Amino acid sequence: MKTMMLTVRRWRQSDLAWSLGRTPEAWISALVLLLYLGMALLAPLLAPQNPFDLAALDLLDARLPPAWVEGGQLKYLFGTDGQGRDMVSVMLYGLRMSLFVGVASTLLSLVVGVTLGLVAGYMGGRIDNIIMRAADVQLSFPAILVALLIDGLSRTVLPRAVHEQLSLLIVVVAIALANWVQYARTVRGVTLIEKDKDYVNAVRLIGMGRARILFRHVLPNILSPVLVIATLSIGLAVLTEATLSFLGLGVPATSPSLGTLIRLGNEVLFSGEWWITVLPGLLLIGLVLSVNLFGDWLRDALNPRLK
Amino acid sequence: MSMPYLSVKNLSREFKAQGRTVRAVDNVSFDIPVGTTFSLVGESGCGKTTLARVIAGLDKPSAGSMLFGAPLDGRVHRTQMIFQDPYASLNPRWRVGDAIAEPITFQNLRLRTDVKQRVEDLLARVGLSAADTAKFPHEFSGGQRQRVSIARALAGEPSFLVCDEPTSALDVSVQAQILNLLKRLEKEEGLTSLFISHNLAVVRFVSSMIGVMYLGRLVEVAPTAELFAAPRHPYTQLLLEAIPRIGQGRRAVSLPAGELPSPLAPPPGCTFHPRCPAAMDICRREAPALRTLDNGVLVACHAVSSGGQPVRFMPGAAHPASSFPLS
Amino acid sequence: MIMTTLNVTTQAAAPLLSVRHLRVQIPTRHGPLTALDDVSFDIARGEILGFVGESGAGKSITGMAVLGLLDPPAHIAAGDIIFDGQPIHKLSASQMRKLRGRRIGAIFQDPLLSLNPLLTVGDQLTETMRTHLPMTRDEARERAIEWLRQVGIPSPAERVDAYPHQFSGGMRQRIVIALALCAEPDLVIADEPTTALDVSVQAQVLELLRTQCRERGTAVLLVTHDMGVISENADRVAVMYAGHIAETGPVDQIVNRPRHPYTRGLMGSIPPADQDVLWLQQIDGAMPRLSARPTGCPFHPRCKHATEQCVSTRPLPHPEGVALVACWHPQGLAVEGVAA
Amino acid sequence: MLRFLLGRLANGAIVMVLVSMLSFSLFNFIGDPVSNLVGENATVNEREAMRRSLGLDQPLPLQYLKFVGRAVQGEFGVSYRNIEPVSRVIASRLPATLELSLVAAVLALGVGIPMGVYAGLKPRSLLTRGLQVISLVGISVPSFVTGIILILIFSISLNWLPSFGRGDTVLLGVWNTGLLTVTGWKSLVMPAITLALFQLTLFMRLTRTQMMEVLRSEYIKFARARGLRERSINYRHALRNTLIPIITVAGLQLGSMIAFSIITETVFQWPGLGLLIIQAISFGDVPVIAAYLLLIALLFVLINMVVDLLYFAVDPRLRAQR
Repeated sequence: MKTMMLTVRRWRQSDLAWSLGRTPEAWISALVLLLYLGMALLAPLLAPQNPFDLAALDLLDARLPPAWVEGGQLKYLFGTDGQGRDMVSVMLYGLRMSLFVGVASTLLSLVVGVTLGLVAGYMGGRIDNIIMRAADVQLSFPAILVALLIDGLSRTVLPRAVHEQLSLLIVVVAIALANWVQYARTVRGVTLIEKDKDYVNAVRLIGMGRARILFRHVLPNILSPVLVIATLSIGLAVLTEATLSFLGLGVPATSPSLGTLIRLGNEVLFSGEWWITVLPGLLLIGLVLSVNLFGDWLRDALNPRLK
Repeated sequence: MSMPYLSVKNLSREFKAQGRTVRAVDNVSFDIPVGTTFSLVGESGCGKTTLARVIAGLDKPSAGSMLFGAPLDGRVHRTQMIFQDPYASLNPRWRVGDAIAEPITFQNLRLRTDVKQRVEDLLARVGLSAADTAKFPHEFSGGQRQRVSIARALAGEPSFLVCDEPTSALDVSVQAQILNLLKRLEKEEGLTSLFISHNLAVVRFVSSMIGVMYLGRLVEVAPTAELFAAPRHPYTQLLLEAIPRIGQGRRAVSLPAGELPSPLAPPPGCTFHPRCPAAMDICRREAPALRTLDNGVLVACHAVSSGGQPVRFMPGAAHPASSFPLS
Repeated sequence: MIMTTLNVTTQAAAPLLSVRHLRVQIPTRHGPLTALDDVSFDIARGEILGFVGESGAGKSITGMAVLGLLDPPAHIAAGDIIFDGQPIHKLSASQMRKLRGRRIGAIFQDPLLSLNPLLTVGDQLTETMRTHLPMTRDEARERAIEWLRQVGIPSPAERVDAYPHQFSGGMRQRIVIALALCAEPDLVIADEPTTALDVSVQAQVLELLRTQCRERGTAVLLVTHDMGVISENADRVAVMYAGHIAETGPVDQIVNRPRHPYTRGLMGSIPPADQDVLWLQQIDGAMPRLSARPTGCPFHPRCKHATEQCVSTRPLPHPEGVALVACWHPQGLAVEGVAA
Repeated sequence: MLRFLLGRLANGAIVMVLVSMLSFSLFNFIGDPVSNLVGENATVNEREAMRRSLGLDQPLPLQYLKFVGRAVQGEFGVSYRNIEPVSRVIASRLPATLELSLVAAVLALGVGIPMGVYAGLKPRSLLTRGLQVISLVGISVPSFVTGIILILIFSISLNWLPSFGRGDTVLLGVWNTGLLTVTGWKSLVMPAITLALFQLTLFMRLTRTQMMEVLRSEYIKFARARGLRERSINYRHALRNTLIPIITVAGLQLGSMIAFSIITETVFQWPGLGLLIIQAISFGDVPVIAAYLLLIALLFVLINMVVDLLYFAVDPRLRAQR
């Protein structure tokens, strides 16, 4: 408990906390992110209607404009979509799905990338070469294309039924496989520098094995660059998922994400129901924008050179 | 002469660089008597740091051998090292106390309960306070960090200490404190140590025996007083001549031109011949072996006769023969 | 009071550069830090003034202040910098730009970083000359080759079109010296010019700097932490400690008969090259950080002779023989027989 | 220099081999080609006959070599969906994608980099703060949302620009181009902006950070100490050193332009490779997917090669290495 107190006290006096307080874009985006997180976690409680309970839907209410537009009903604040689902509820669930896929894929790509980066950086030699060759090959394909190909191919390879259940997992894996290279290269870079540093040599002298040194000494020093990449790449992951869902791949139709909603809205764009695509779009932009704002601040705050 | 604690025989270390093999350390042999401090001095790229890392066990030699004898009073042979850059020798994310405790706990040198006390004693011994255990490295100055490094080295209860330019990154007044501390601790602990530096004055203060290195080769090995009194090898003379003299105003600095050749393409024969005023034909063809002179000094130079008269520093006609300040 | 005593120094003519009560501050979230506090010194034409002190004493900042190149948010908070009779610390950016290179040259520490890697050595020389001196392109190229020969670059006619990475450290620092002198400045600020070089190359580069400046009557502010470099190259020397000048005077006086306790301690700490000593004379403690500068004399926490007076009020530099010492209890004897 | 190039060639070859194996395996192990051609209820020996005629019974490596042999001549079999040889389908779609990507690339580089340079030189100015906000929005808005918003404004409400398709095209030999007709350009405007926006903001942010980094360097400080003119310091010294790292990233980013074109082409129904691959994936049209994979891999290897050559040409430090 004492070290907890110590770290909290150390955090409050630290430059990080001071600069967070001073830069409006940072604490505003932090608050917005917390709001988003809250909405996503409490979606079932906040949503006025459960969009997946078909019984509750009433097709007559389909395609109602938002309440403040002429013809809108107060019951459906943001109007309804093609299947009569209340936009507010379906957007909350959509947000939850988008955030889930974004965070899950980022964590997966972080774990894969950091481990491979550490191993490549520390072991060097052939292993380093193989991992970095793979990274180069993958880097020549942009993340979205890689995710698209994996998701698309899995759709053709797996029989339809199997694909339905697994598609969520496939999307997460697809996006993760597309983004692990960032972590691997950065972590390898930092590891290469840290492993030659004298504090590692000092520990090698007492006979400690490479693996133990890696985790006791090198790992803590790569956390801050990894943290910065993770924050920035959540935004990218959410964007990638939304793109896949928009293209009809991505998450299954039964549990739509914001991308899916935007696609459904886009199909009826020309018949005038603009809100079905615009409102989820704005929600998505708000999410990605605040993640990027917070990530930018974090990168500058943690970057020793800029201090 | 007491049994040497460390005996290095024909040690070499090669690297592959741009398709060529570079001999960073080229067939080096020397002994370090137990309880004494042997120094390796030379300019950058002469291989002294590579040699130190090989001897400390951080790097494997390409050829040759190094034998450690029995340390004093039956202690176990253990090596510790003190590094040049105070900012890179401590893990920024570890508290200082934990860094010092690690060698103790990992090698079970103390009971778990005594470790905290041992760390505090060591901190006091190097001139810091027990309260510093909870601090992080960024809360200390360069000099204080070197003290922490020394405390950590002592925590490992070494019998052999390798110091790689421990004070080059420090200011003069801080350097004096660290050099005094090192000298005192080595005496008290009865350590045998290898000291690396490019500064001849520092080397004179700490060591009893000095080896001068040039482009991977040992060119001269002599007891400290002997080396300063009568340097045999022309390169040793060049190094001594280049040290600025405090308080004697301007001297007619007579230095041969030319710069350190790159280790990638060492000149043939004796690698110093392009810059050597006493270079003869043989020097361009054949690398001189390290010969033992009558008085035990080792020299690798064709111009030095076995009687060991130092090659008078006769730089080209343009420069007047410099008188050597043998004060 | 200071104004008069400073002119007692040997040169009768007005000094090329005179700095009076210079204070440089750096605003931070914990309040302003004073990097330089009440620094005053003169440099005569053609004189080499050594600025010596340990890291953090503020010697480089002094050089940057004179050049007007302080990294923001550091700024000149008070004091005057008079160059050739003209106050330059208040000049506009464009006026200062014309001064730099043409009247005041500069040499920085690391030869590997000072040259633009993508421009040939010749380009960088010709551009500097044509910016300040009326010259055609060919004349400038000719002068550039001549400059490379002057600073000892072998086969200059070919090497003029080579890139910086094709030269060794020592060669590059020679080119940096050529760049600093090619617009014929009257003063050169050399900030640790040879610290990054090996001992043997260091001696050659310092000799080059000294002979070139002597021939052209260019004054040099030689900033270094190495007392040996000072004692062999400077005419006069100022010892800096924690943002203040502890002692100023002719090099022989300061090095052999230092009066300020810090200078004496500094000299004692230097391991002698020409004799064996058992222990080095050490000054306990460390230089106070920028944010923790003590009251009164900044050296008092580490000084054996500190008295109540030293703790409360800061001693102003006052003449002691030919030197100026900022200490209430100067040690050793003043050198008699020199005009007070 | 030669050693470096051979290295890159080897690297490119590895990528091509890997990708060709991937696309070969697509062909063989996905969906039974035989049943597609022979029909569901064919008898066993009919299937056997078809398998033999297609050479599917030969050892795998031989099949792979034959596959590569055919691929090199651009022979990828027949597209299931369009019942046309794959090579012709791709050839017909290639000009649309290349033209769109080219215009978007010119836009992204031509606007992004100067904005980055300005923001790097004048970090405090109001315009820079504005540019930074735009750039942040730029990378936070998915390109399909940009597309939709543009359609909403310029097509639906203002009706200035067509919201889909490529307008009239002119056939120049084998290459039908949309750049020579007014409607071609009008329909190109929105997709090009959508495609360029994401890259443009990326270039701007990259150039700005790199520029500020260079302006903090020691040789710029030394240039200032020599009293050089501000214009020369900013452009002759700083900009040149800024552009070197940008070249590599610009090359890679332009490559990814092809990927983003998939999204833009879907939103604007632009008849290019992007739309083709989406339809192929949802339909499971394996030959087209396999061919697309190889084509993209070839494109990236070429782009990487060009970027490396450019790097060599501009940076003397590499050139001097014998």
